[in-house]
Amino acid sequence: MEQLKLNNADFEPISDKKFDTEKIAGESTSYWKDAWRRFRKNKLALAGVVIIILLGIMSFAGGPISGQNYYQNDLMNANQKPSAEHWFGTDNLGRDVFARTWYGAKISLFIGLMAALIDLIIGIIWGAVAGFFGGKVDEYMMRIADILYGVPYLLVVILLMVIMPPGLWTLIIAMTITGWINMARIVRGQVMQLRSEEYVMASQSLGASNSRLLFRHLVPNTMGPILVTLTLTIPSAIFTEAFLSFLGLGVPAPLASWGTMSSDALGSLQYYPFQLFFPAFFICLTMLAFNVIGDGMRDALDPKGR
Amino acid sequence: MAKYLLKRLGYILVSLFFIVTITFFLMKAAPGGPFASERKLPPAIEQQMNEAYGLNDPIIKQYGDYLVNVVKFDFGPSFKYTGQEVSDIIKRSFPYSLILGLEAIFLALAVGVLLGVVAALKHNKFGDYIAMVIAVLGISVPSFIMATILQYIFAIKLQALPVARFESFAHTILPAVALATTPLAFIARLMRSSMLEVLNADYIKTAKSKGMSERVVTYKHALRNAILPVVSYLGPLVVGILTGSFIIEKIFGIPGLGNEFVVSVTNRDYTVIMGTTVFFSVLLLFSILVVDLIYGLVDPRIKVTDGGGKE
Amino acid sequence: MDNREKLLEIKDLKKHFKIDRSNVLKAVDGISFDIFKGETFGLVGESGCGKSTAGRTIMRLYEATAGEVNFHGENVHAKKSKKELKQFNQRMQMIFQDPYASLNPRMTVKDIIAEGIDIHGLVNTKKERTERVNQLLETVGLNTEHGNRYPHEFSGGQRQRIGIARALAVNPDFIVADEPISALDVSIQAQVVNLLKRLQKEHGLTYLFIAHDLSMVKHISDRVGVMYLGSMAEIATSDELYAEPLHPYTQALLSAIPLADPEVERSRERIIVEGDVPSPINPPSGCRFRTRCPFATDICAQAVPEFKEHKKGHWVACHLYDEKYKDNFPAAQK
Amino acid sequence: MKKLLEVKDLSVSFDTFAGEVKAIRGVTFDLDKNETLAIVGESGSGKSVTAQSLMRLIPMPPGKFTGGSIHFEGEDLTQKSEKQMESIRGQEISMIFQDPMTSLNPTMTVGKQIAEGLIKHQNMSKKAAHDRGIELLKLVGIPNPEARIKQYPHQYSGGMRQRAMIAIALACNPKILIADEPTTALDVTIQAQILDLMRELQEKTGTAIILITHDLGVVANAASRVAVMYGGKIVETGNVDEIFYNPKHPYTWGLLGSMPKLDNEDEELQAIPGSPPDLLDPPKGCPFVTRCPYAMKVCENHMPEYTELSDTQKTACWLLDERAPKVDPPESAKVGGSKVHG
Repeated sequence: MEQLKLNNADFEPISDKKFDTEKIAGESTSYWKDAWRRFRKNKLALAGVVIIILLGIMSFAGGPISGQNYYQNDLMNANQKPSAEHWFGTDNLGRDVFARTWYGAKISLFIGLMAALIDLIIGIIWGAVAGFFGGKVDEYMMRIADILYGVPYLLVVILLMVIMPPGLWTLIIAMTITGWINMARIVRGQVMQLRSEEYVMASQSLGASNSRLLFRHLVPNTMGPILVTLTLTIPSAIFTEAFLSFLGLGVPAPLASWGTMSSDALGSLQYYPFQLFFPAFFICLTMLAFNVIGDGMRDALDPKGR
Repeated sequence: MAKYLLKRLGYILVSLFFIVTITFFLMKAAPGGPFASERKLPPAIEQQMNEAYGLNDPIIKQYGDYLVNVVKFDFGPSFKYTGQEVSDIIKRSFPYSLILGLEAIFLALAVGVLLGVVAALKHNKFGDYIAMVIAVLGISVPSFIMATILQYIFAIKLQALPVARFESFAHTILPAVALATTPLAFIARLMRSSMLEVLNADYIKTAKSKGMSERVVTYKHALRNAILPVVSYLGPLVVGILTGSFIIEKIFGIPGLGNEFVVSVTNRDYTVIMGTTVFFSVLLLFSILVVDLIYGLVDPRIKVTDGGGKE
Repeated sequence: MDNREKLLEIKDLKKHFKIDRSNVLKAVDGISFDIFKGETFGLVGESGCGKSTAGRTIMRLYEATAGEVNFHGENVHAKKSKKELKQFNQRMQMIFQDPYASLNPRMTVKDIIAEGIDIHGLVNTKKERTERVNQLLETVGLNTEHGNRYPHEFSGGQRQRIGIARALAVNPDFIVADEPISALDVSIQAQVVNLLKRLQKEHGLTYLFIAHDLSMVKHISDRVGVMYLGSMAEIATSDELYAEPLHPYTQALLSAIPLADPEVERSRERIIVEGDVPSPINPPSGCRFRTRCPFATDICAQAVPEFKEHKKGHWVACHLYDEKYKDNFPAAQK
Repeated sequence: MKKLLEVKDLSVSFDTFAGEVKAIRGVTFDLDKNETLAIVGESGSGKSVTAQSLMRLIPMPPGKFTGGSIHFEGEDLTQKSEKQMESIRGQEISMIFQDPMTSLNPTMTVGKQIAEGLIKHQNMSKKAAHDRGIELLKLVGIPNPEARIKQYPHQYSGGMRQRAMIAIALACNPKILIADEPTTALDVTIQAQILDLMRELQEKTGTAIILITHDLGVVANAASRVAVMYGGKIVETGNVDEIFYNPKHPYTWGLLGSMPKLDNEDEELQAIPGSPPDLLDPPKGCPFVTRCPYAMKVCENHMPEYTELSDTQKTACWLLDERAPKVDPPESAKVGGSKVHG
């Protein structure tokens, strides 16, 4: 123990103003800033974002770069291996797989985003109304959702694809006709929970109108889980599209998506595995990217989670 | 208990009624009659066929007849395969799907739970990362791609397992694995997060403070509580396996119900589509009921009784 | 005392929640009391006794199942236009229990405090708004610099003060403080209680102070009401309630508080009530406290005790003090 | 005579994303048979960490011992293997927690949860453990124990759950019972029942109790000795009368002053201004310096040594140094004591 050398001056009182006990160190951060800081630390999720951006760019730039188009048949050059001319080879009709892959990216991403977006809009409206008003309104709205939820999603989509004329929008409609239910349930749960939070009650007791409660308090605080659900809905929509295409119920030719390309390549898997490789690889990569982004967002937006 | 079951059965009947009705009218609204496809039939014969299948009756009568028949598990004859009853097709093909499905469910549960537990126990260590990489990959690789990869590697390249068909246990391995991939990955993640949560629970501290060993704490106290979310995922799991079987059976050429459904869809064989849809729905609604009953057994807090009163 | 102006008159207030088809939770089941202008009325009881529900129903955060809440002589629960309701909201405010849940995590402290000002259009310019917020921050002992921060950066005590500033922003007459200190540490509790007392003096506020901590309620309240299972057991001035509790439940409650004085604790005779509070879904017949009451007899199961004025300003709902049932309690005559 | 438990200079830290949180920094105290030591402090003062360290229940990592020792019957618990600790936990030292709602396993019957320890530590048969379980439930005042033992925790009320927790903790007749805020989550009337029960059981079994609490009322009711914690350190310790009637540390004064008194209500409460220190970066000197009305220059950089005021009372404060100005405890810190009940 060191010997302390203290003199009387050390025993003078500290002036009152010395310690600001209400002081808060550090710079002020909003929720979103904070979440972004946490998200940035997640390298995997960042990589996911970069992948999606690159895929997005390539879906437009891919065709022009290669100088090939996606629909030109060239039976003389069918089933070629990747080469300087055809970077990813050609398919059984001699079409350039590279160009088709990026064209397929456009279709697949479009379907994924569109389906997720429509789910989001219907889901938010349905869920928010049911959760906010509660009581009878909620009971009936959710009863409807429950009945629809009881029917297997893919079964419904397939049945609808059977009776509707094939096409891009048919696919999107079929996928969203019951797809929004999941989002609606999540939004409803969130809204119901937040509705009884004390800060919402505080605002209510200040005389806030319903629209103020919704837009100042409920919506900003549900954005987190909604965004996470959204990022996880996109890959599942892409998956559904691929699944349907694989069954022959996808977008009709000459449109091409990763799903139809995989389906086409399946027959010649034994001889030309690369034809399956490219679309399959990009389906997996996209799903992977969206999944890691979703996970990263969940961790970033809900710090208690981990 | 009896009252609860009755109530649940009532709900199932209502849901089924909706499903039957909706599928019936959807199919009626489908473009083109069942015989309007490729093979052009002379109008007289088509007329005769329509008569034979009762397609000339008013729609309401057709609907009524259909409802009555469904109750008798009679979905009428197939349009495409003359002389075959839809119920026979179901009876013939369902056993294949059942075996495959059970295998996949078992695989997904066993491996998924194991991976999740390992990941949670080795939290933020090597084992956790490995398990989670497997899980993320499992979720990112769609089942049909997984199926073709498996086929390519194990059947075509290594020739270790049969490529397709359904004749022995060896035939079921690849399709079952492909079918189980996605739910397996999902269960692993679910199990991991629920296990991590439970390991932080107060009662785990209580168990430790009693001097219970790590093993007892993990398996007797934590596992049973952590597995509850997985049990409630069993319903969606069954759905996933059922619908997943459409594509897997097609790829592996298994003459199961899923394959029949897909074939009927491509053939626009409306009675088969309707019949299989209704059958799938029955299967599904009952498995969800079973899952709920299991949940009541595993979690003592959920009492499967009528009314909320306890004691 | 009775010539004091009644600010609030609560008459036979009920709030029932439907649990499912056959079960109703009677959270508040017919309570009546008055709150005088400028006083602090303490409402105590154990968890599940309905005191918070009562506070919220008085604020009309919940619609009452039955009964009246007359504020300045007007029934808050009578059908009202939006505009009229808004006026009530400006005069009646609330402070909440959980300092972590009562502030919107996505809003800055400034916007939180200014919410009432914005809703009621109390200022005209941005500058005025800022000035008003800064003034409120200062009133509750925070710095103006704190206005730009987010709630998660503050400690529990600081958050509670922000909640108080928010309530004060609209210049209310009456504040319902719903367990404002129970989530705080002892030393911080004192900060908040002192602040509330100071504000009462400066702004002439009236409080309904809801708490389960009897010693704190005694400290801050002029009069205290004791609730048990949705009904009012006893009301008296706080001095009288502590000096001479009438209801056996109040007696037990008082005797159960451990006092921060070892000698007193060593020599104290406690009345320990047996068992737990019954479920409010299926409360006991007659007097609700009878299942745990040391004096209970048959009559307590049969008749619901009337809430009567036993002495001037001292109300109690117990058969022990009812002339009618005098003969039913031969042993309890003290 | 050796003490039952001697804790010396115990320090525990946690590695977090923000840095190393020094939860307790050099805590020293001891415990004798049959006594009840109360550790009081606000949230974040380190009292719960201290309690859990004694049982080695702190998950390591992220937690770690950074110094000191815990001698139980002469053996240092910080040096024991996990396996050795297992035979001490539940058998020699056991613990009850704040929230009886969450501290019982929801999917296991109460009977099984009691029996587990008995089977492990006392090699009882299942049948014997079951019978002992019924006895224990009866002991802690649960009516109809034969039926209750087969039930799950959710079928118990809050008060009964805490009784069941006590039954579990006392099953193997431990020498020390650590009670971490055992009544905080309970209603006042139930709290009184539980405190009474603990006292009664202590008389019967002679178990030493470490009572962790923030409620000075509970301390006055149940403790024989008190340690006051602040900012990860024990700032004052003494027997219960010394702490209440002759406190020497300004923090103890503050705590006593912020309690409302039942006899004189018009007096303003003496709040302690500000908030507790951030343990990521605790003050170099006395942890209380930022909130202490008597803070001196020396307090800022030097932690005061303990001054022994009696055989039992020790206080760490520079005010007790002879060079410091004489300060009398404020009026608000005076506890009524004998003058209340004549």
